[in-house]
Amino acid sequence: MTKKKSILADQRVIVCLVIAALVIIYFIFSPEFRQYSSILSMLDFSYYDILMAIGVTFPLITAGVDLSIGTGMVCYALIAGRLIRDFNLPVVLAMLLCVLMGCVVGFANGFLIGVMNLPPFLATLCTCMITRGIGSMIMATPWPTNKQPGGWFHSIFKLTFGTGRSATKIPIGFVLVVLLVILMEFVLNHTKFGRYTIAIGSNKEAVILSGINVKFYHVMAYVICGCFAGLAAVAYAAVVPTIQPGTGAGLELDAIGGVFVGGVSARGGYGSVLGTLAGVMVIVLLKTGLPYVGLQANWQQIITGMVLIGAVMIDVAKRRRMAKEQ
Amino acid sequence: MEKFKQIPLVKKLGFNRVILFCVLILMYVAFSLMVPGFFGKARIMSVMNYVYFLGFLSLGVTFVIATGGIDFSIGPVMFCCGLISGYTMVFKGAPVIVSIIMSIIIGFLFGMFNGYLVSYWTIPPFIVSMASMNIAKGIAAVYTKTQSVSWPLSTDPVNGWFRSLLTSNGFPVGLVIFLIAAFVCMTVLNNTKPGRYILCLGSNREAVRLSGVDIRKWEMLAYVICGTLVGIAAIFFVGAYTTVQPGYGDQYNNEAIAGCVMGGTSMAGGLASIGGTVIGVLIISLLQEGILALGFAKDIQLIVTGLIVIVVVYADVMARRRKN
Amino acid sequence: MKKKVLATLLSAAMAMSLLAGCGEAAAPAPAAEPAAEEPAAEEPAAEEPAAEEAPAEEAPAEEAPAAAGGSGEYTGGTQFDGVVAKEAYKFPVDVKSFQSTYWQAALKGMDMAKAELGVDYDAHGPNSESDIADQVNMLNSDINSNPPGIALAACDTKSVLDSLKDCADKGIPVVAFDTGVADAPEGSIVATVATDNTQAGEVAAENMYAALKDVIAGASAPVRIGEINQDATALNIQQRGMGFVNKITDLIVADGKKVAVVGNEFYANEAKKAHADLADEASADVIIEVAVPAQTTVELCSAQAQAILSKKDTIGVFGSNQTAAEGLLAADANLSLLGTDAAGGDVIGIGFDAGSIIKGAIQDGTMYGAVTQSPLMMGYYAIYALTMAANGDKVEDFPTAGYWYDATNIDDPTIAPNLYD
Amino acid sequence: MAATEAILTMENIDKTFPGVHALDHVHFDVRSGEVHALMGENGAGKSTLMKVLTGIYSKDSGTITYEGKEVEYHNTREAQDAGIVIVHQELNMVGDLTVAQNIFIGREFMKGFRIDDKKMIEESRKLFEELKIDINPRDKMSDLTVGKQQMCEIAKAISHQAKVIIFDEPSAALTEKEIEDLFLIIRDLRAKGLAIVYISHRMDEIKVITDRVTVMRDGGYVGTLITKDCTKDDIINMMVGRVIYEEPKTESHVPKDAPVVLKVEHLNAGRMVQDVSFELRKGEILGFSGLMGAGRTETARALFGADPKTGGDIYVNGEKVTINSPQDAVKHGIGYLSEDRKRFGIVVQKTITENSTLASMENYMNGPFIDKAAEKEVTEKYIKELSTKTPGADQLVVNLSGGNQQKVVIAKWLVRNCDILIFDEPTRGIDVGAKNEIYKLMNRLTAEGKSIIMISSEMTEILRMSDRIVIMCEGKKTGELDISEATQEKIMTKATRDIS
Repeated sequence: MTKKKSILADQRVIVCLVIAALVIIYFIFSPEFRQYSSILSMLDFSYYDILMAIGVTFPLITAGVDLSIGTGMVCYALIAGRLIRDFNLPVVLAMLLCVLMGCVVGFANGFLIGVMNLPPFLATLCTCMITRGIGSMIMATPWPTNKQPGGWFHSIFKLTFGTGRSATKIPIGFVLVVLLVILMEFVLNHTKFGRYTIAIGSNKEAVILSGINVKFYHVMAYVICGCFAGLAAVAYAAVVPTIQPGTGAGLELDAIGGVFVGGVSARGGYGSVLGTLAGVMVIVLLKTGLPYVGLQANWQQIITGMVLIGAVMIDVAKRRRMAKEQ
Repeated sequence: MEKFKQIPLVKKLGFNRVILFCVLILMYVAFSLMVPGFFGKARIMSVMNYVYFLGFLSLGVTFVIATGGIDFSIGPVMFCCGLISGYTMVFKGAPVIVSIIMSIIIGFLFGMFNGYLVSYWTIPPFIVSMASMNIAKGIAAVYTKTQSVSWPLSTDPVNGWFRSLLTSNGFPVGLVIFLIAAFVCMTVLNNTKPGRYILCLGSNREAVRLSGVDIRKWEMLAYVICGTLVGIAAIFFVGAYTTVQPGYGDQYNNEAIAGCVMGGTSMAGGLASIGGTVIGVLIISLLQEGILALGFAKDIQLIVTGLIVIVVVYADVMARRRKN
Repeated sequence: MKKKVLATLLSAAMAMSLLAGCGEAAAPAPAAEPAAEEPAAEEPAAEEPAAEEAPAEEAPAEEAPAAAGGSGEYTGGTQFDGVVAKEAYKFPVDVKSFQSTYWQAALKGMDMAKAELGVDYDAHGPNSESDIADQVNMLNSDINSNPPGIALAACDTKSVLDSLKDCADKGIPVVAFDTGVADAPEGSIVATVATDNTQAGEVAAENMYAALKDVIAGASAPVRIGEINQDATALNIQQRGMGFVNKITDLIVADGKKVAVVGNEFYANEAKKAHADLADEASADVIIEVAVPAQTTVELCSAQAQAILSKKDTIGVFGSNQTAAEGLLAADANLSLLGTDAAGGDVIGIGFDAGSIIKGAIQDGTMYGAVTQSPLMMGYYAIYALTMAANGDKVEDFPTAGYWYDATNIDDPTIAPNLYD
Repeated sequence: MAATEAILTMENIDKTFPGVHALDHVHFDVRSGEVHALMGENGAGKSTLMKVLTGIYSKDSGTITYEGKEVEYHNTREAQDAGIVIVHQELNMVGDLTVAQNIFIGREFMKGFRIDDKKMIEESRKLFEELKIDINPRDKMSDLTVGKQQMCEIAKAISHQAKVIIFDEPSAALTEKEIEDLFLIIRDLRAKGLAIVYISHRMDEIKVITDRVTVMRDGGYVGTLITKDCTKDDIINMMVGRVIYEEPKTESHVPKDAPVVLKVEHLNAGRMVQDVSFELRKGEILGFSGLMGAGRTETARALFGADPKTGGDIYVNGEKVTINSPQDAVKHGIGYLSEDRKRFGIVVQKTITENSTLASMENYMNGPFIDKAAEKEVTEKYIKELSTKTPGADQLVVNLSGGNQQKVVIAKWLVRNCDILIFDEPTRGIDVGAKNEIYKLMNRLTAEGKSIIMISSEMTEILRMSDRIVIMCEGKKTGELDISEATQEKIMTKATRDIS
């Protein structure tokens, strides 16, 4: 029973190598990409993907899924934005409201799945449709820009000193996101909630028989996911000038794809938030980086698809080899 | 109620199907009462436009869900089929019949691709769908140079005839084709070897494998059937709506899957009802026409569809729990 | 007859209170404002927006006294002068979507017309401009309810043709607004109220050229002008995009420079068709790069804009609709390259349409300027055109133009009402 | 010890499920320092009774008195906290967590918000030392053998400071050696004054380990006996109302010149199957004995093509064949009945008919269509022949009992007309009555000229059924005995040969 784990056996390492390879390729072939501002922009548009992905890691570990995060995120951002515009809601309250709405929808998902036992795919497919529907009813909305009152919330993600071209910009959002990743990695591995999330994904029946309130923890996994979708809504509002109603479908797939690339087992029971971060960065690099190397946008979808399959194939091949050795 | 369940016809069709059919009729009656002029051929015909392509998508995905898998690349793949074959016709001068065959072949190939990865590589269907959805969009956009493609109108002297696959002189040819297709699917699923294996492996794949059945072949077949039907759906989509654009199509995944699940096909695999799928698709299509006629927009339809699916699936879950 | 006059008066009064922004409830006070009956009497003002105008272009000029006005404020001097609804029609209006505030502005225009004419409308649109099938369903649903007329902003001009044929058969007049339908069946579309998108693109090109003329002339190395189009499929985006590309190519070639058009295949090919003498990228003095994102989302537009802006030789970028222009601004948030001083090294950014983000950027000098359509007017005239058609009168096409606006004229009364938030 | 007061008494427990009277006024009590067996056929209500006790089900009426107080628990947690712990029949381990994490799941040691994994590992190590089990608490649960997983379950139960421990068929998955270890532990616990409830089907174990036996039948209480004062037959009579013989076979029923139908040479497949060779004759039952994890199931699966093999030749009726997948095996007339029926044997949500013809669809086709009439006919034929208890051929298999499900699997291979059948633990989880029927059936099949490989962990079963016995240990064949010379001791020696 000796386990010689080569460092390459950890998918997270492979993913990091892929990130490094992508960055190097971009650096070599695109002088534009080497600019600090390009990195800044890429990070700007990565925050909401990362936040969604952190959240959805938990349902995925329970062998579930949450398809409603993309449309949900847009829906919360729209509602909150509308309230800021029409009712002068302070931005801080609007942010709280986003998180709150996320938690509510997350709870609804959790309730349908954990308590009413609906298949996760279906239950969240329905809430996806519902949040998309609600989102479509609300007018297109810009949150306050940097220069408008309430625009301070942009500095959560990016500190700006000075103005114009000479301004110094620090992507503290990335620091915050990394802190959140570390926090959630801790939660996953060293708290009851995380432990039971893994256990539910691995063998739910056993957890029930251990006298644990499984329903609570199962629901909580979705609430956390919703909560992060709410945070993502704030990050989304910070980078997207005007949030358009009816959009958001498909954004969840970037996040979920990232989680899978990061090595979460599609069968549940295993996952790592650090891996999620790495996986999402691959997706973000593909999404925002390929235009720099002059590839037409269409290719980026094909390549993203290929990378996704490749990432899982590594996993499958690894498992097969292990099965053979047994 | 119990007595009603025991009527042979009800038993054969399945209690839930019968209820669902009643819901469909009730919905139609309700819309007819609420919206003056709803009753009549014109409305039915526009419901049918939606039924055609959604129906083929749903029929296809029923096979995949029966194996316990999922395919939500169907919408984008449908658009990909319509785009590539349409582009070949419009910009390269292929006759429409060639395009139709091409569309079906492209769907077939995507089915092969998905099925191969799912069954021979044991990659989770969810991930395969996600990937092939991106690939379908990308390939279509590359091939068409990101152009949308409009298929010829019925007035087109050379290629316009394909529209009569949907409606010919006011006769709903498409409905006949759809019902025949549904009947064929039903027969395949319930009365042939592939169907039997698809259902059984959806229920317990290891048991089927250890019975000496090549499950990989049959699982892949389910995806291939799905892909082929998606290719056909593309023809009906462009027949009804003329234009397809690159980069889209996801919006129809949800509705197709919803239609299938509403009809009583279990996401866990092993249980599938083609009849239920047909009714489910009719309900969704009627709902969308009815909601438009009432003056509401698509958003309400999404919300209502979502709620109905939750209710139907919950009823199903409860029924099964009571059985065990 | 009396009843109708009364109704008109009533609606006029309501329109008044609406437009004047009065706080008081619009109590039914028939004949409260006799002046309302008078069509606006002012002469078309002389101020002309930057571009050459279509024949009926005087209309926007009359917006100046809007707040004080009466019924039919913008109709003076047009075919709609003095139109009165024969019945309280209710028209279905199919817009492309409610995604951008552009459509909200169009609806606002419709509300104005509705109040003035005493008619009603019922607007619906799919969730996004790409949901072609949904719009066809909506249109069919509208046709099935046999309305007196339909206003249509077609997401896709081909896919509505069959439905339009039904309209022609049933005798339902259709007014196309925002987007014309090229091959509409005989007798279906009675009038088109739409922006001349090619012209609008040209306006952007002219202003871009004006701003960059010296830079191009003085450049020692090749320079680059970017264009972000949200897609290559919608006719109006295509027209705008090509209007810009062709015009700016003409202008630069006239100066004796060599131009190359690169990027998205569709636009590059179209440009080659229009200009036989295009250079290739290596030998050109000016490179026009057209980028199209994989999907019409702001972040993907932004990624494309970012890639272009980051190139050292870029001197100007045009975002051809609200989404693309906002994507351009989002990309600039980190680069801060955009500005109004081309000679001083700023990249000239030109947008399209309005919205608070773009307006703000123009006011603070980030964006050089933008071309706006007049959605408000389009909506307004669409209802007038519909009313006339429903009355049985003959209506003529009513093209609206794209107007140039920048920091200097953004508050101009001729422009401001079209700049929705 | 009989004199001590009962620590736990259940009286007049009644429980009805829709359509089933699961418990009919049942009595049960257990004292500190005794091992009390709870017996009964499958479906007799033993597990239901224990589930009522531990709060998984709520009772309709009756009282539970624990340590002198009337109690009612609403979930396993409450029962655990009170000191009543159950070791489940099916392993309830979370494979992706470590041993220590599993043992303390639901009551982790905390340091603020943080789980104190160090302390958990420490505590588990102590626990294992106490039980004299060699398991590393840091190992992932899914990496352990079934037997060791079971030990972890027991360690977990003990760690609850339990006063009452319920073992629900703990030996089902254990080998003889492991059962001995288990008994040591149980005796140890009894000596410490714990009350132990022991649920099992295995008569010999009951005699060895328990002090008293309570027998249930059809949800009702039948009676309680002092173990040492009664015979096996007494208990069986109480359970089924009939006497069952379990006489070992004394000599092979196979003629010496019977042809070899299957010959396996140098079969290799991973660690668990190393160079295994054997022959199977026509009409023979070849028993495969060995400890859990000896590689018997793996050999069968590799032979059947269910798992990839790395080497070896297989001859069917003297002809060399290639078997790379179950299809190949089935083509050559080999059928496999898995040890885990629910996972590998039956398609539960389908009807008996669909299950019966699963392996032989091509014979029931009418052109491209399934010949449903023929299908039904053959299914009904085998329902009759195997006396499967079912209302009809279109009954869903999920509604059948374990024994009848097993018969459906057998029918599947008979329909296919397989000549070589591999029975892997054919009677696991099947009650005594049904067991006997399966035995009879196996004998009848061999009499008809079929050949059977039977893998079993129950020594009595091996000795009763086999004509010849192959013994395996740690992936290798360690011996082969004719039934006439086989004894328990001989088999055990060979089965543990390599174990120090």
